[in-house]
Amino acid sequence: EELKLAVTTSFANSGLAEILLPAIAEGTGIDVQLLIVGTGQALKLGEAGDVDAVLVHSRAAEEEFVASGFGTHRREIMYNDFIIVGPTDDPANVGLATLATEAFAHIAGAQAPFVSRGDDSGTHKKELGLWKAAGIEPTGDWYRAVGQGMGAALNTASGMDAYILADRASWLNFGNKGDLTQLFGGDPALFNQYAYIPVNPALHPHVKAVAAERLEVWLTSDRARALIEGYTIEGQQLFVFNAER
Amino acid sequence: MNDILTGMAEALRLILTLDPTLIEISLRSLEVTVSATIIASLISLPLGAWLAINRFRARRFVIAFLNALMGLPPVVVGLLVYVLLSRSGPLGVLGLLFTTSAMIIAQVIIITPIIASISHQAIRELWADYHDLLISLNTTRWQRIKALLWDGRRALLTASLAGFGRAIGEVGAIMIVGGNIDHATRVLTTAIALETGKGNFALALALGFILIALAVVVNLALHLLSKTERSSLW
Amino acid sequence: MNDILTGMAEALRLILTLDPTLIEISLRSLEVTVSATIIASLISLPLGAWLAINRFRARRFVIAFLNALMGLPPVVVGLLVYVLLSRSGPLGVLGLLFTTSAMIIAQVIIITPIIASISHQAIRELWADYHDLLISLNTTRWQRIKALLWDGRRALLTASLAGFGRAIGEVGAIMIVGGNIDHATRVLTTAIALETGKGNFALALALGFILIALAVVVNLALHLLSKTERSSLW
Amino acid sequence: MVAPILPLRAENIRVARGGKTLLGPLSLEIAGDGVTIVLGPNGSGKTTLLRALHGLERLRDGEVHWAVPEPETRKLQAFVFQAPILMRRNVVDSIAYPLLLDRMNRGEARDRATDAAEAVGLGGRLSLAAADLSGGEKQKLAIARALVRRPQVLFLDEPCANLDGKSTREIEAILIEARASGTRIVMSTHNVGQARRLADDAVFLFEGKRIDGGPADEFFSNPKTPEARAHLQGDLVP
Amino acid sequence: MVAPILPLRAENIRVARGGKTLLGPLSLEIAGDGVTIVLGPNGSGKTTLLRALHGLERLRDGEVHWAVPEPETRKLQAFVFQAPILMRRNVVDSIAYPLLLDRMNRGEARDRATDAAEAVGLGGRLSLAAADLSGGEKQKLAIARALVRRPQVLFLDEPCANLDGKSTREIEAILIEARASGTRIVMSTHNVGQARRLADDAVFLFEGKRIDGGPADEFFSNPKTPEARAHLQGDLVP
Ligand SMILES: Nc1ncnc2c1ncn2[C@@H]1O[C@H](COP(=O)(O)OP(=O)(O)OP(=O)(O)O)[C@@H](O)[C@H]1O
Ligand SMILES: Nc1ncnc2c1ncn2[C@@H]1O[C@H](COP(=O)(O)OP(=O)(O)OP(=O)(O)O)[C@@H](O)[C@H]1O
Ligand SMILES: [Mg+2]
Ligand SMILES: [Mg+2]
Repeated sequence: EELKLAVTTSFANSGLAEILLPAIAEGTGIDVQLLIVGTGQALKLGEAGDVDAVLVHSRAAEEEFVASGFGTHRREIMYNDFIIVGPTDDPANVGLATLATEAFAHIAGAQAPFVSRGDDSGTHKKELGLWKAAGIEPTGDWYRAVGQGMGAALNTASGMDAYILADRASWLNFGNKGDLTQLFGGDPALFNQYAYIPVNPALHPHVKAVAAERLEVWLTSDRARALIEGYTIEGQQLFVFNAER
Repeated sequence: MNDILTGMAEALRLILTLDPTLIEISLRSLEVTVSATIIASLISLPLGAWLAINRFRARRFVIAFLNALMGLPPVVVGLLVYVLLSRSGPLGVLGLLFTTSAMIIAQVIIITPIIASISHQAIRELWADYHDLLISLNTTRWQRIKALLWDGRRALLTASLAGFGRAIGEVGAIMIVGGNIDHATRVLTTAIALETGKGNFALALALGFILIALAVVVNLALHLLSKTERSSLW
Repeated sequence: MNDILTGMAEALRLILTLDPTLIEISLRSLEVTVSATIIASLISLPLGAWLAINRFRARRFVIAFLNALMGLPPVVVGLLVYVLLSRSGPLGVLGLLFTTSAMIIAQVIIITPIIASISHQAIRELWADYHDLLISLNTTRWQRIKALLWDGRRALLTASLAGFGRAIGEVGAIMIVGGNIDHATRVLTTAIALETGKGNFALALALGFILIALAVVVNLALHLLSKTERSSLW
Repeated sequence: MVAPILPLRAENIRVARGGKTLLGPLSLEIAGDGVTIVLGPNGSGKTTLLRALHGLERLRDGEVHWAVPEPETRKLQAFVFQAPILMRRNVVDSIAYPLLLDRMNRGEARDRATDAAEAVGLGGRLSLAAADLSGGEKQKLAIARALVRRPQVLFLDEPCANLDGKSTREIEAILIEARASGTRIVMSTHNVGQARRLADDAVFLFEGKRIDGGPADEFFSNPKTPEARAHLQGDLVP
Repeated sequence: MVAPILPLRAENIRVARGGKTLLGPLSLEIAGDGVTIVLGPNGSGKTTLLRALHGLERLRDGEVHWAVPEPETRKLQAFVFQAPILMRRNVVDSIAYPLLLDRMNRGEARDRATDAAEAVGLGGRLSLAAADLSGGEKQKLAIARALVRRPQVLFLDEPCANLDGKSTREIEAILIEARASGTRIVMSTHNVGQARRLADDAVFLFEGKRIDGGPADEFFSNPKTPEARAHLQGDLVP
């Protein structure tokens, strides 16, 4: 049985899917087909009934999606975290900050080049939230809103030696690091919650609600927990399983 | 720079080891693009001929519009096809979204104007030669189109190959309507885009080189078969 | 379906209110693509003519290769240019990455094979007509190329316009080398891709319709200026 | 049998391009049997007249009427162009093409085309590409292609310009035979000897106007205008 | 003055296509002053011979030698093709084109082209597109274009096929004048009268072979082969 699941670029870039999909097929017989798109586009696909479920990380948008009746419910599965990546010589001294907002303030203060996703994705919204929390209105030549997916934005940052907010998984899997390095991470403000939302079968009778439910059961199972928490790159654990039973 | 060399080495390795994933997505690329090229040619070669032999008021506008359609951004085509094929769209019941059929439809839309425009140009010149004769022989419109398509077949092959080239390298539209689903709708170009996003430039370039090699082989094969360059024009 | 209608309305609104962002990115699109088309034409029209008049061993292969290059996936071109222009690349010192210059370079690479291939086709036919005369008149190679380019200028305009069309709708390459930076390298196509990713399909379609309208206007203007369709062929 | 499309009546026709009148105004009737020869110096409008009668020129003024309505007449005429228009096909396929248009089956069309090719002396060139023929052979091909449909009215524009003496006489024989079997011929030529041999009546054009002509015996023995007289003598000077 | 490129010696040349010999093997020398006329039936190889001498045909065997090395000779020859090759330009620009190739300035080239056009009777057509000319006018254009560079050797392939009597005589006068001022002429024609009027010597081709020819008075009064005799009589039959 096939099931279409829309996910965001940052999830796809993490490489976790390659571990989970075969296990899902084995455990449930469901062949999950991933559609890797922007957060907005993922929700739009769900809204139109073109996918059976979505797995995204943008809480406000998700809640609105469910409230509008497009999804049946929102089920938190796991989280990873964001980190701040930048040039090795760290001209803005981001490495010395203790809070994410502080790190952002350093960057703004130094007017060091900063690449923003600029695409209304979960990552972008998180970044905007951090600026707001830091009390900074990011404008000027140093602030570059690129409007691209996670990997493409990282490529851009690497090309211009700029700072960027990235999810840890995408960063670790990223092959074009150039002169960039991880400078800041660990602040709980940077946690990145992924949630699973089945598309509402009342709206779209053709969606595979039963399979979507079985997938949800599997995703919240111990088997999933083991795989998710066991997934490491370069010795770092990437995701923390936090589905409630 | 290094990425380019590594990419070439990797391309060689993938080909020499007959990498099964590579073969799968290459075959799918060919399947989609060859289908799209054939369908688009069936539409646009007669259309190009029809435009060449008919004089009508809006002619100049139609041709400019056709030329402009060559510039249809793939993403827009992808969106349009998506909107039509989406479950909530008019053709949603067909369930074609995220299948190779949807990708073929998108590519047909993209390359039809290209093939029509180039073939129109070629047939216009042939029609200038044949005009008086075919009028004098009292041919029907359809007979004229047939004669022009047949006698101009070599130039038309170039037109179709231009369409093939455009389609095989296309990614924006098929990404949206195909979804780049592993083992279902992933083709060379969407795989390249995926690897690029991961920053795996060497692998992305390797796939790119393989794609070019594939296109060279197809072009060379068709030129040899059709003897275009041994033309009796020469 | 709804998205298409909303998109059309939105396109109208943006145009009628002379939306400043729209104007900015449209002008940048034109600037980049017109530059790229001019540069690519300067390279590829003589190249097309040169290929048409010269017989050499590898000719058939070169032509097949040129045709195949029409299928260069934009993403691959983007990667190659990125690798060359990046700080650690051989041309890094120029600091061109993420500028409109880099976008122009990428588009030139993409459309040069297209213009060369189409113009080669057109010039081949003209050369078949002129061959004996120009040989008999003892023309130099360069004089032949000049005569063919001049007397074939109408067909060559179509070739350049095909290149223009391809470039104006291009997104994969310029996204990588330009970076889609707001107020710096964002153009119509990259804006479309961005809005698509955001799920703003109506706005994306609106920008797409505007892009097509722009391409139609450019095509129509050039055809009128060059009188192509009032051709004395007719 | 098909209905006869003659008489053909051209009434006050005029052809102009960019403000310059190339032909006319003139009126003309083509009726009965026979051969009408159009004469006149280079650029006098012979080609333009033949094309106008055949319906290939846009008339600025006047009209061309056939005895039956337009669509019927088209396939009962044929035209041999001054510069042969060759399709990119071999000799036999080129000649068979008009027959295929009439839905004749391919085998029969080729047989008929082969006969027509042999009649004009192209029997040894059947599968050669038309473009590879010699100048004279191209003209022969065009003549065979025009005859193969057995038209009621046959227009020929300098059909023998590139033919050798013997071939010219052979083509003349074919034309005389066609006339005998009822084909009405309208032909331009610069070969005054040929004109005398073939003409039943003549049209003499000068700067786009018909200034002389009439029944052949009268016209050739006693042209009324000095222009026609000079033209007829042009070829005879030793 | 430029070095004379004559004599031209063709040694055992043969032209073949797809296994079939179109011309030769034959040897030929073109030297001194005068006009060589090439005669022969349609398809006998006249065009092929002229093109081979001018260097336009790939020789299967043999060689063509000029008195001076190749690159020098090229621009001292000119060729008038049987089917005029027209550039997509107007009359005066078409004729001026060879002069522009020699880096003559545009104004002077146009003046010379205008004179050349007037000499062949195209004075009234200067700014007409070459494609719009009548059949005969196109041939005149080609002749003017060939003469304008004042070549040492001029090849003409049926240059008068579509010309009226008067124009034919005018072109002949121009050719006689060119010969008088030192241009060596090699020309094919089906017009036996014209051949007699112009020839200093003759080459008679039959099925690709030179089977007859020689000094004009001898050849025309007393051809040695029955084929040549028949050919020369072809035009004279009343
Ligand atoms: N656009 C134009 N403007 C002016 N004159 C034109 C134009 N087009 C054609 N002509 C002239 O009109 C005449 C056309 O004559 P046409 O071709 O009928 O001559 P013809 O009698 O067949 O001559 P020929 O014996 O040389 O074939 C030519 O003199 C040509 O130069
Ligand atoms: N590929 C080929 N195979 C066989 N025969 C060929 C081929 N190409 C040309 N020919 C023949 O070779 C001959 C070429 O003769 P050429 O053109 O020199 O004749 P010509 O004497 O100039 O005739 P014309 O008086 O008709 O102009 C023609 O009979 C032509 O049919
Ligand atoms: Mg004429
Ligand atoms: Mg010849």
